[in-house]
Amino acid sequence: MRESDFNVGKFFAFLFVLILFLFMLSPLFEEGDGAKIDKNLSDIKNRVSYFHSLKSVKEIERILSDNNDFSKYREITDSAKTVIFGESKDLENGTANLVTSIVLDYRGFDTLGELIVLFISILGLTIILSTLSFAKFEEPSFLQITGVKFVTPFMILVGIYIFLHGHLSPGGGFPAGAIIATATLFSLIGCKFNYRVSNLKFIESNAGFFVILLATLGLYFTGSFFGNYLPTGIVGKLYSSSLILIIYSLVGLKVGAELSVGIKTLYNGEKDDDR
Amino acid sequence: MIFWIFIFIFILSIISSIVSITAKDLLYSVLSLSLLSLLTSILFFILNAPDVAITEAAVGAALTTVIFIFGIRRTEREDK
Amino acid sequence: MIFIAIIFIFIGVLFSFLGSLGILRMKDTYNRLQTSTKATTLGAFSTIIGVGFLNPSWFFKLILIAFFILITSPIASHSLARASHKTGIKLEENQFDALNNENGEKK
Amino acid sequence: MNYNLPVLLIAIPILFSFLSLILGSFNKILSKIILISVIIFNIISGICIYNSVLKNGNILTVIGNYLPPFGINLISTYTSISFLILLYIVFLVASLIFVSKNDDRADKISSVLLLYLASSTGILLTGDIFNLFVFIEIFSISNIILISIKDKKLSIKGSLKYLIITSIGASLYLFGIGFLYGILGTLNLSEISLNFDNISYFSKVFIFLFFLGSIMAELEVFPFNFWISDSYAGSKNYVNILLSGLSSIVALYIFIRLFLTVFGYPTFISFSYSLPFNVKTLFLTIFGLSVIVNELAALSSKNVKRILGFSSASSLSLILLSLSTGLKNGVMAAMLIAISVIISKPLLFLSSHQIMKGKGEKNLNSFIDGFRRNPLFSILFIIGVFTLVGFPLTPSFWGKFLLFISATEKISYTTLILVIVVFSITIELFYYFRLMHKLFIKDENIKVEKTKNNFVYIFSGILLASIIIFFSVKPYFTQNIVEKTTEDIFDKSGYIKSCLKSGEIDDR
Repeated sequence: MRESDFNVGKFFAFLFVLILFLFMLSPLFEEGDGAKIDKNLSDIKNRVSYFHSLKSVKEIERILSDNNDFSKYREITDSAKTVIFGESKDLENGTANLVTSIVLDYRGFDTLGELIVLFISILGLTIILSTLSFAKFEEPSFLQITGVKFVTPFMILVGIYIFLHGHLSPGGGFPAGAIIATATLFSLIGCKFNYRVSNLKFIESNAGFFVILLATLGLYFTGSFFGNYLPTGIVGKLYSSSLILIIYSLVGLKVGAELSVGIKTLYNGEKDDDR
Repeated sequence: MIFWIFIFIFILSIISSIVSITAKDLLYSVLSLSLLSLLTSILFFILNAPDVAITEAAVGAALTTVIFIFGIRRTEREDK
Repeated sequence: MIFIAIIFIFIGVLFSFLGSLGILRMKDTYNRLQTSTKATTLGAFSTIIGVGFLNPSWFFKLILIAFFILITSPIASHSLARASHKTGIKLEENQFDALNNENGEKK
Repeated sequence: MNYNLPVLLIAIPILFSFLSLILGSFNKILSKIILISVIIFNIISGICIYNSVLKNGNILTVIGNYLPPFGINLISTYTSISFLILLYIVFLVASLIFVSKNDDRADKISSVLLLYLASSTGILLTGDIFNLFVFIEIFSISNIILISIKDKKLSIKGSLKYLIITSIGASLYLFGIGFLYGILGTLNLSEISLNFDNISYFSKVFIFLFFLGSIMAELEVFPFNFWISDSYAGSKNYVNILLSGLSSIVALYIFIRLFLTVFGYPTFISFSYSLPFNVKTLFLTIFGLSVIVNELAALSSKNVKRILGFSSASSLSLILLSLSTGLKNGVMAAMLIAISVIISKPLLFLSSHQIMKGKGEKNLNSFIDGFRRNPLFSILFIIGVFTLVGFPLTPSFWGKFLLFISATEKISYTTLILVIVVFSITIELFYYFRLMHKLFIKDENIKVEKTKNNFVYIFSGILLASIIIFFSVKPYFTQNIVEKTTEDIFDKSGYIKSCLKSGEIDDR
C-alpha cells in the first residue's frame, strides 16, 4: 500500500472488521447453555411447559377462569410423542422442515415484518427513481436470446418447486422469490422481454393482502393472530402443514414480483410502464 | 477435514471482505462482496443450515450483486 | 460398476485440473475462457456420470443436471467473450481479429 | 374481542397499505380516504384499549397461538397506550396536511405512511426483542423514504445520511440480539429482563453497548446527530411534523423499554444497573453534551426548519437526561416535558410554514412582518414557543421545576443538571425570542398581503394549541396522567408478571 492510499476512513474500517471478528469469537468463552431460566426460576419453567403442552390459548383461558389447578392437565398431547414420517397425523404444524415451522408459525409475525421491509424498500425505490431517465444496454446476440429463452422457464419452475416444498425441504418463499426474480432478470437482459411493472405490482400487493387476511382470519378461528386453523394433515405429504403451504406460496409470489419490480425499475426507470 | 475446510473458507471470506473495503474501483468491491456471500453460504451449509445457505446464495450472490451493478451504472464512475 | 465410476470420476477430475491449470498458463482473456469452459464442461460432465454409476438411483436427476450444464456453460462463456470483445480487450499474441474488418475497426 | 384489539392496530394499517396501492391505481383519492379512515379507526380503538387498561391493568396479546416465552406477544401497558394516543394525534395532523396537497404519487406515499403508522405502533406495543428490531427497521426505512420525497439534492443527501447511520445501528442491534440469544436462549423482553443479571460482566457490557450504539441515531444524540440538519431542512412540512413529534415518541419509548425495563431494575426510588461501570454518569454525560451541542447548532443556523429540528433534538436529549437520573421526580419531569414537546413541536413547524408561505428562502428574514401577514398562525407560533420554553403553568414549566428538585436529591449530579438546564433554557429563549421579535418588525416599504390559510392547517393548528391549553389549564388532570405513567415505568415486576403470568418475582 502506497503512502497516499492510506487514509483514516480505511483504517477505521479495518479496525471495525477486526473488532467484529474478535466479537465473533467471544461467545466461545461464554457458557451458552441457553437455559439459565430453570436454575433460578423453576416455577416459571414448569408453568410454561404446561402452557406449551396445552397449546391452545382459548383452552388456557378456560382453565384460568375455572381454577388455578393445573394438575389435571398434566397429560402430554399428541405432538410430544414420537413422530413417524408419512404416518403421524394432526401434529402441531405438520411441517417436516423445522426451520419453516419456526419461521412461519412460531415467529410468523416477524416474517410478516420482514416481508414488509422488502415491500417498503421496493416501494421507496419506485418513489425515488420514478423521475430518473433510462439507461442503455447492449443488444443481445442470437445465441444469448435462444439460450435464455430455453433456460428461463426452467428457472421459474425451480422457483415454484422451492416455494411449494418449503415445508418439506430447505428453501421456502424468500429464496424461491429470489430465483424467480433472477429468471426475470435474465429474460430482461438476455432477450429483451418487457414485462409490465403495473401487473407485477398488482400481484405483489394482492399477495401481501391475502397473507394478512389469512393471518387475521386466525383471530376468529383460534383466538389469536397468525393462528393455524386448517387441518395439518400427514407429515411429509405435499398437502400438509395447513396455512404454512398457502402463506409460503403467497410469500414466494410476492417476493418474486417485488424483486422483479425492483430490477425493472433500476433497469429502465419506471416511466416506460405506461406505454 | 471439515474443520480445516471451514477455517480455509473463513479466512477466504475475511480476505474478500477486506478487499471489498479497500478496492478503489466500486465494481471490484461489489464482486468481492458477491464472492463473500457465496463463501458465507458454503459456511452456512457446513453449519447445517441449508435454508439460510440457499437464501444467502440466491439473494446475496446473485440479486444484490445485480442491484449494486445497476446502481453503479446509474452513477458516474469517477474511480476508474 | 464401482471401477467404471472411478474411471469416469478420475477423468473428470483430471480435466478440471487441466482446465484450472490452463487458466494459470494462458496469457489473454479469450484463451483462458476457452480452457476453463471446455475443460470444466467435460470434467463436470464425466464426474456426474461417474457419480451416476456409483448411485444408479440418482441417474435420471444427474442426467438432467448434466444436460443443464451442457446448455448453460457455453452460453455463459459466449456472453463473457462477447462482453470482453465489446469492451475492447485485445488478444495477446495474434492481433488478427475476425470480427473486425481489414483496417482493424469493428464491423 | 378486546383481548386481540392491539393486534388490529398493527394489522389493519398493513392490510390497508396493500389495499391503498391496489385501489390507488384506479383513483388516487381512494387511497387518501383509506389513510384517514384507518387513522380514525386506530384512534377509536386506541381509546378503547386505554379504557380497558385503566380497568384491568396490562393487557397481554398472544400472536400465533403460542404463549409468550415461545411465541411473540404484544403487551399494552399504560405508558405505551397513552404514548400511542399522543402519537395518533400527531399522525392525524400530518396526514391531514398530506391529504390536502396534490401529489402524483399519493397512493404510494399514503401506503408508506400507513406502514409508518403500523411500525411505530408495533414498536410501542411489542414484547419481543427481535420483533422490536423488525419494526425499527420498517420505521427507519419509511423515514428514509419520507425524507427523500421532495426530490431535491438536499433531501436525497439527508436521507442517505440517515440511511447510513441507521443501517449501522441496525447491524449493531442485530449483534446485540445474537449475543443475548446465544447466552440466554430467549428473545422475550420479560425473560431477558429477569435473567439479565446472571450473565457475566464482559458480555453484559458488550450487549449494553451494542444496544446503546444501535439506537443512538433514533435518539438524535450528539455524535450521531449529523443527519438532522439536511433531513429537516430538505423535507416537506408533514414529514417535519412526523420527524419531530412522532420519531421522538418512538425513540423515547425504545429508550424506556430497553434501558429502564430490560437492562435496568428499579429500586425503591430509582433505577439502577448491575453493570460494572456507572451507567448513569455515562447517560448524563452523553445527553447533557448533546443538549448543549444541539442548542448551539440551533443557535448558529439560519434556516428556520434547521433551527426547529436542532431544537427538537435538544429537547429530546433533555427528556432523556431527566429520564436517566432514574429518580421518580426525574421520570415525572421527563413525561411532563415530553407531553409539551411532542405537541408543541408540530405546532411550531406548522405555524412557521404558514408564516413563511410565499417567501422564497426559508431563513430568519422571511419571518419579518409575519404578524400582519398571518396573525392567527403567529399567535399559534407564540403559544408553541411558550410551551416549549417553559412559560409558567405549562407542563414544560412543571417538568423543568421537577427536574430541579430531582437534581437536588442526588448531590453528585446537581451542578451538572442545573448548569445544563439553565444553559438550554437561556439559549432556547434567545433564539426563539429572536424569531418572535422578527414577527413584529414592520417593513414599511413592502405592501403587506394577508396569506390565505387552508382549512386543514387552521383545524390542525387549533387542535394542537387547544390540547396544549387544556393540559396547562387542568394541572391535576396532567398530574394524574403523568403519575400513572411514572408508576407504570417503575413497575417492572408488573410488566414481567403480565407477560409470563408467573407467581412471585424478586423486586429487589
